[in-house]
Amino acid sequence: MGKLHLDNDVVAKARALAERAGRPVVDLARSHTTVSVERAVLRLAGISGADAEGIPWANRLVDAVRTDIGLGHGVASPVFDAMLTTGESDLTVLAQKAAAGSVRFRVPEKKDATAARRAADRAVKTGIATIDRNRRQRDQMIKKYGDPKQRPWIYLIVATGDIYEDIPQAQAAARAGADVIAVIRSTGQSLLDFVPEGATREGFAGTYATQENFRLMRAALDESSKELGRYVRLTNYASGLCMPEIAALAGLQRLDMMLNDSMYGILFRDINPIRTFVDQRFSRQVHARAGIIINTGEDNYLTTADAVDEAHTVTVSQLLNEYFAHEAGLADWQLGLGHAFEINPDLPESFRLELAHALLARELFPDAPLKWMPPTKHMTGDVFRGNLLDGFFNLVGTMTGQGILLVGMMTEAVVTPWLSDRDIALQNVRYVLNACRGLHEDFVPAPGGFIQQRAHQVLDEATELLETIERKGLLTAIAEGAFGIMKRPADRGKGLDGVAKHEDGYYNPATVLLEGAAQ
Amino acid sequence: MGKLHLDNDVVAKARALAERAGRPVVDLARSHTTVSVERAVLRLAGISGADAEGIPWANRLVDAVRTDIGLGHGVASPVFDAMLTTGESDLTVLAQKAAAGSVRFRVPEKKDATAARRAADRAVKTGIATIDRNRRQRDQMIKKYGDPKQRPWIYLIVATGDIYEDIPQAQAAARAGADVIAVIRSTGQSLLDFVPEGATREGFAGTYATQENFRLMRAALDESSKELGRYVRLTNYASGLCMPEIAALAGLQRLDMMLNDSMYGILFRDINPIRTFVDQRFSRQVHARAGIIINTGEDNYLTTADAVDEAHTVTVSQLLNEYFAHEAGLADWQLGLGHAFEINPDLPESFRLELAHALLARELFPDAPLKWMPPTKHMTGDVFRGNLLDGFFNLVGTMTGQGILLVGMMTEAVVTPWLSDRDIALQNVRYVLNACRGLHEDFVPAPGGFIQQRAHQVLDEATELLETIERKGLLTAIAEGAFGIMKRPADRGKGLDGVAKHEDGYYNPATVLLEGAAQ
Amino acid sequence: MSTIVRPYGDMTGDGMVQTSFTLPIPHDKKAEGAALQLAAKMGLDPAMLVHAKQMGEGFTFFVVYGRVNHLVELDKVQVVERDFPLLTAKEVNTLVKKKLRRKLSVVGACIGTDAHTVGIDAILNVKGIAGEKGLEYYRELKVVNLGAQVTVPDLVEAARKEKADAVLVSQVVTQRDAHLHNTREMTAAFREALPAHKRPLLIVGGPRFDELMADELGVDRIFGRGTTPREVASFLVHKIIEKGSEKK
Amino acid sequence: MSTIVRPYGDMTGDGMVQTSFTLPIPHDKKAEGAALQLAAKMGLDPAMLVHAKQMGEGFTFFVVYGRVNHLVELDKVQVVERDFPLLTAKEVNTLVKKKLRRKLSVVGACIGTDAHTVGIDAILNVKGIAGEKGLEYYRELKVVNLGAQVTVPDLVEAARKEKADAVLVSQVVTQRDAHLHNTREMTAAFREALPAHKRPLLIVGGPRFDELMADELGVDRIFGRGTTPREVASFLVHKIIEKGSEKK
Ligand code: B12
Ligand code: B12
Ligand SMILES: Cc1ncc(COP(=O)(O)O)c(C=O)c1O
Ligand SMILES: Cc1ncc(COP(=O)(O)O)c(C=O)c1O
Repeated sequence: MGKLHLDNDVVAKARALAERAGRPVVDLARSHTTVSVERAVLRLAGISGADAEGIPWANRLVDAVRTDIGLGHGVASPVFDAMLTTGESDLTVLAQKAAAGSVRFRVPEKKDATAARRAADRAVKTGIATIDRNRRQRDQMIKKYGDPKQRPWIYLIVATGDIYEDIPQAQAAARAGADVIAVIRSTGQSLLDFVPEGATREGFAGTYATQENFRLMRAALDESSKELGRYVRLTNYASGLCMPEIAALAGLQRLDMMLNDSMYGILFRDINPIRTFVDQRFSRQVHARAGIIINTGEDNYLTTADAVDEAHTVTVSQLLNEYFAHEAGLADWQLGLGHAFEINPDLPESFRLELAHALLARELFPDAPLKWMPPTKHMTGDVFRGNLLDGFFNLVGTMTGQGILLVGMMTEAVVTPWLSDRDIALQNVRYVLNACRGLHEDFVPAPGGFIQQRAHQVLDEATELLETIERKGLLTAIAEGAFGIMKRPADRGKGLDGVAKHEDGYYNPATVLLEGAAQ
Repeated sequence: MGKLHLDNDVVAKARALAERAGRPVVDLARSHTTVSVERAVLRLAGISGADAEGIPWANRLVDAVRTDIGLGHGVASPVFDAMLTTGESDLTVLAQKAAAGSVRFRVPEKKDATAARRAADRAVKTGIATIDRNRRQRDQMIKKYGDPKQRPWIYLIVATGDIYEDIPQAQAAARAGADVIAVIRSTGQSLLDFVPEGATREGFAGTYATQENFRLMRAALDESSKELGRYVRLTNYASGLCMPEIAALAGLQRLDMMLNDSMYGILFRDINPIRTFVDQRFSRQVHARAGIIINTGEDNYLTTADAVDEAHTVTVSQLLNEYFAHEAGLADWQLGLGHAFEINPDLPESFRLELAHALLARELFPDAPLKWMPPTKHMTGDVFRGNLLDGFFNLVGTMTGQGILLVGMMTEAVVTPWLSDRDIALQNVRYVLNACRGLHEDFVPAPGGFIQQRAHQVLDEATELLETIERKGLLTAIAEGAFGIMKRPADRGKGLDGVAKHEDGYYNPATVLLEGAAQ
Repeated sequence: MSTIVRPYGDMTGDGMVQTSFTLPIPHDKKAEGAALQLAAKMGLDPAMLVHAKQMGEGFTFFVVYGRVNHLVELDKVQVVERDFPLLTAKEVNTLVKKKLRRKLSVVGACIGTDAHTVGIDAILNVKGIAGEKGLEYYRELKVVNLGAQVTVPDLVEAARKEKADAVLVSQVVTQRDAHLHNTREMTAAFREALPAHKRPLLIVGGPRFDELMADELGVDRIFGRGTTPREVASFLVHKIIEKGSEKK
Repeated sequence: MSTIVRPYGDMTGDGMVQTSFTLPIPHDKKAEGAALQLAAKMGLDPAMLVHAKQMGEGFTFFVVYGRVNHLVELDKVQVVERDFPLLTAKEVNTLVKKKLRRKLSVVGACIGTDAHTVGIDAILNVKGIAGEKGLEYYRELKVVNLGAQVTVPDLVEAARKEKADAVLVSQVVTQRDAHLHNTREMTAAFREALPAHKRPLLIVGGPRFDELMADELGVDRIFGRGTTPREVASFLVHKIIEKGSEKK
């Protein structure tokens, strides 16, 4: 029995409700595809590069197919049918030809269909084999270099906008103690309906996620892992309009964790809900296969909504994210469910409230690593105070056994982190984790006391909200502003035109392969 | 039963040992006097002012008596005998005459002795009456304005060296939340064998303790108390060569707390041990009468000795200070026994070690306020880290129920506190006390775990050391470096020539009055 | 109050300040000397180097304390003081109704790739901030809040469609001067799209703007950290109704 | 390595620094302008005022970030580099024995009202610091540590009595430049009391000294933060034995 004395029946009920609330959305995801899902399939099948204007051939090819026959059949069959009929053996060349107008697409039938599918399967299998090889290589490197010695893992952000500044900063951070490096993306990327190409130096408050940037950074961190005798993980963002493709690129370049929330794009990027739910399912299937740990984004709700009033929405979202993740084949150890230290620090007992919330997440998801996010909203330009709050955030992290600790920066309200901010922040983490290592043993929330009561209350509120959501439907609840007080109707938002309902005979070799594996 | 499950028998044994170790020193104190004790008597009897070179008339008069007949009879009888024989009614005028060589002193006998003693009693009673009046006034003001709402009381240092800069800073500090203001003394004062006169503006890293500075600051804080609806306490230092006199001046000017350790002067100012033990007994009798809370200086040991290795010396010293204090008539509520957060922060579990030590003090002295001192030794010029450490110091303070919290400054290793340092520090305290108010309820050291074991170990080591001290004698132990690794033989150190053994018929009207009250 | 003051550590006139920075050199005596040289160039004299810590291979972080001899001349301080009366919601509504005789139209957005809407929402949405309701709450204002990551062409289009009297733009991301680039792009687009007399009042806001840069950026006003809706409403009334909008 | 560098925030050459200070004025817009004026005088351009908080009635604390345009010229950095070889205890002993042929006499103290003995003890007492033993441990050195709050006349007297080759003085309290006053008083007293050729080597140390001030203070060397006993012993050998003491 945990420290909170949660009622097992209430927990089971909440989980069942989340499943019931989520299932219709999974059904939606199973019966729709998106331009990005289809592009991801082509990427797994080996397409690469971009045209002279920087539009990836994956985009050009999917657009060409779509113009000819729509998206509802999936692009795999028509594209590999075209490969067979034209005799072209290179997907990228085919895309170039299609862009030039010299290839037309059809929905192959009968034997042609079988042949096209078989060719597509073969191509996609090569991509999946790379992902599998990367996963094995990661396992070997972990065996060789070892995992971090302590929990939580220390997660640090790099955000210069320039991959060549990012690399030395990431290596310095690893040397200073970071277990996980996240390269933040440029502000605009999530709304781009294509993945930029090549090494980039021009991001704002973040660096573009590109396959080449992934490769460069992973190689640099492999060096660091070797140097430090500790496998340093790399994180990026499978979110925005290209979520599925970025997941695929992450698998292909051996990224280790990906931000991948089922609702973040809807709420914070105004991306169409259906687009998002379809995309996230596919991307999670890829992550499951690649052995990537996902990080969900519940922390974000508390930047726009109040962290006490809306604490239960975090719990609800975690339960939904858990359901969607399991359904897509992810194991518990891959669920870096998000939550955050965002209560107004001027509130009496704010620290104990944080402990209650953090412990609730811990006890609801005992086998998930959990990602613990630092204060941001109540950080100010008073950097001295900021470093102090980060220390208490770190303390909650160690007292409640969080799995992944995103390191807070004293300059949160000022600038994207400076080199020295990271050093000061890591020193803070080290002090707290080291000085308070075993303190959790002495932390016994008073039975029936403030912390237990608060945790029970949040769980009850979460269950109530899940009941409402289950009754209304998740899409309606989102439209009405259930999360982060953002209202997002299902028929609005960006990227809706990139969604298509499956036609009869829709074929997606990647899904087939990945779902086969998931069973 | 407390959180540490201390063994009552061990505690009782430690206390008994402290008493046995301390008693010979009390006997010493009862059979000796010092120049400063005698000057304190004259101050209580009404002497004031200084000569043209700034030498107080109290010093001039005591020196004159000493030249004529030595100190062993006490100065009260010879001085009041001289008053009667010369017909002089003003002590200060008598001192002037004595300085001019126009008065000679003798040891009065028989009827003359009785008359002189009666006159001395009367004069000293006036002083004690002022002290009593001040105590009543403090009680009334506390009734009217109230005590701080929270424990620990927040104790802040002011140290500009200039009483007129100190005053606005102290008032600003009170407004910002300080419950207790301490005016640090100039570096040199403790070795001055006289108390300077008047308002002063020329201290180094502190402001001279003078009767007028006391008066000015107390008046300023009375204003603040009124403004803030909360009685703001004032602290100074009854230590150094003038400990007894400063205690008397504190009583006369309604100071509320005094730093007053039984061994600090010996160890850290190289003042002669006997001089110190005699002086501290008298000064504590005054503090007892004046309702002043004393603060002892065990924290200092940990600035020169290692805070883990020598933790038990803090406990030993607290027990000795407690015994000496009780013997001098102080009640438990007046015992601000000192201890400190001085463990190397890089040590694993350092925070839990701090908790263990702080809780041990708390449980050994349940009715004493306890003064909890911030990190100093391991503070560096890294002010960001410094503020963080101070936050964890504050956390121990609230988790273990300390009575008085001396607020740590991020600039500890850099400068005497700046105005803004105090503000940042107070904000730190407020955050921690407010955010973690009830956390002590959830803090339950694991039975038989790290914290309990450590506390038991320290108590055992303390008991062992007390046994050694009792066997060797306290003076020998001090000579051998038992505390703060400073070696101080009883026949060395400053101020020894100001000590005199009582002659037969030694008379001290103040002691008589104060001991009468103490019984 | 004297018009000349100096920084205050713990004594009037002591001139004491704290500073910290990183230099891209490894830590050694020479690096400490380099840090003191920089401090000297900033005017710290004497400067005390109180902390130095190497980070990674080629960087060192320093903390320096010291006295600066610079004088702060209060009479030469430049600020954008509020040069209009602060009105209540009721006063704003009354003035708009009486003098404009139609609703005052406001269009707001976060432009470029910036998705930080909390600031503009605080100004526009009913919920408001710091106990004050946002402009939506003002009966006589018509508010359209376009939200995050709006492109400049979409913003111009919306302003035209809504016959905006004022366009309110928020910019929070400042890395590589993103906020300045985006603001300039926006003002240029409005200048191009609309003749001066049809152009709405252009207002930008965000926590890291320098309020003195309005002219340079081609906007009518900049609002910084801690702005409240009332200030903005009062400014609108002042500019559009009281003085007649003097557009750029 | 380039001889010119700039502060580094998160990008080579960005010139970013942090600073904080108090001005003796209440918080309002004008105060923020005053803070920015000071930042500008320190060379911050652009400067971002990121925090302002009034303290008491008449003071405001500010935090400012910004870019300084100052260049750090590494080739012009002035430091007291160690200009003597760092010896082991054994080497020191051997040299003293061989060349001086008597014990080298050292007298140490904390002078004035300063009672911070931990620093001088770290240098002199066997216990030492940072894993190095103090000078007492050196067989060929004769060390007398007078402890705290020694008056200058007592120190001169002790140096005479001990025929000190070197006098080591510690000063930790720096408020109102106490350390400088005390050092000057000490060197003056030695100059007065002893002819140049009989004067011991005068060395001061403490965490807040500027090591470049040796001449100005009339001492032979200043040792700062983090000094270790070996450095001091090596310096003594270098000055007294190798070069013959060039006394002042
Ligand atoms: C909340 C938040 C988010 C939320 C935003 C949710 C939302 N819907 O707005 C989320 C989590 C989505 C987010 C994401 C990111 N964020 Co963000 N975020 C913040 C945070 C924590 C608080 C900002 C805030 O809400 N402040 C409260 C409001 C009320 O204050 P305000 O914006 O200053 O507004 C006031 C005034 O400035 C003024 N005002 C503002 N606008 C306007 C407009 C007008 C017309 C007027 C009159 C007045 C006015 O009035 C307002 C009320 O007083 C800050 C850190 C911090 N503590 O400041 C970082 C911060 C702003 N974010 C930052 C970054 C980099 C990002 C990302 C780009 C990171 C990434 N690469 O993924 C992403 C992407 C966002 C994007 N594309 O823009 C940086 C910006 C650094 C910089 N200076 O360039 C910050 C400073 C954090 C940091 N140190 O890295 N963020
Ligand atoms: C320990 C300590 C004390 C102890 C001293 C015990 C003792 N026996 O020394 C006690 C508790 C008694 C004490 C008291 C006071 N202290 Co005190 N104390 C400190 C503290 C915490 C640590 C100093 C220390 O031991 N450092 C460790 C040693 C090893 O380092 P170091 O001195 O720098 O020495 C190294 C080098 O500088 C160099 N070195 C030093 N001297 C010499 C000499 C030679 C010849 C050489 C070659 C090298 C050398 O080598 C050493 C080894 O590397 C500092 C704060 C801090 N964290 O720094 C405050 C501090 C020094 N104290 C301070 C003050 C003001 C006081 C008091 C005056 C306060 C008061 N008014 O009551 C009192 C009175 C003391 C007095 N009369 O001088 C201030 C000084 C402010 C200033 N810059 O002016 C400080 C900075 C705290 C503060 N911020 O207010 N203190
Ligand atoms: C879950 C999640 N996804 C994605 C992002 C990144 O945003 P964007 O997708 O705009 O790069 C975040 C930001 O913190 C996040 O929390
Ligand atoms: C118990 C005690 N007495 C006195 C002092 C002050 O020292 P001094 O007597 O030299 O002023 C201190 C310093 O912190 C102290 O802890």
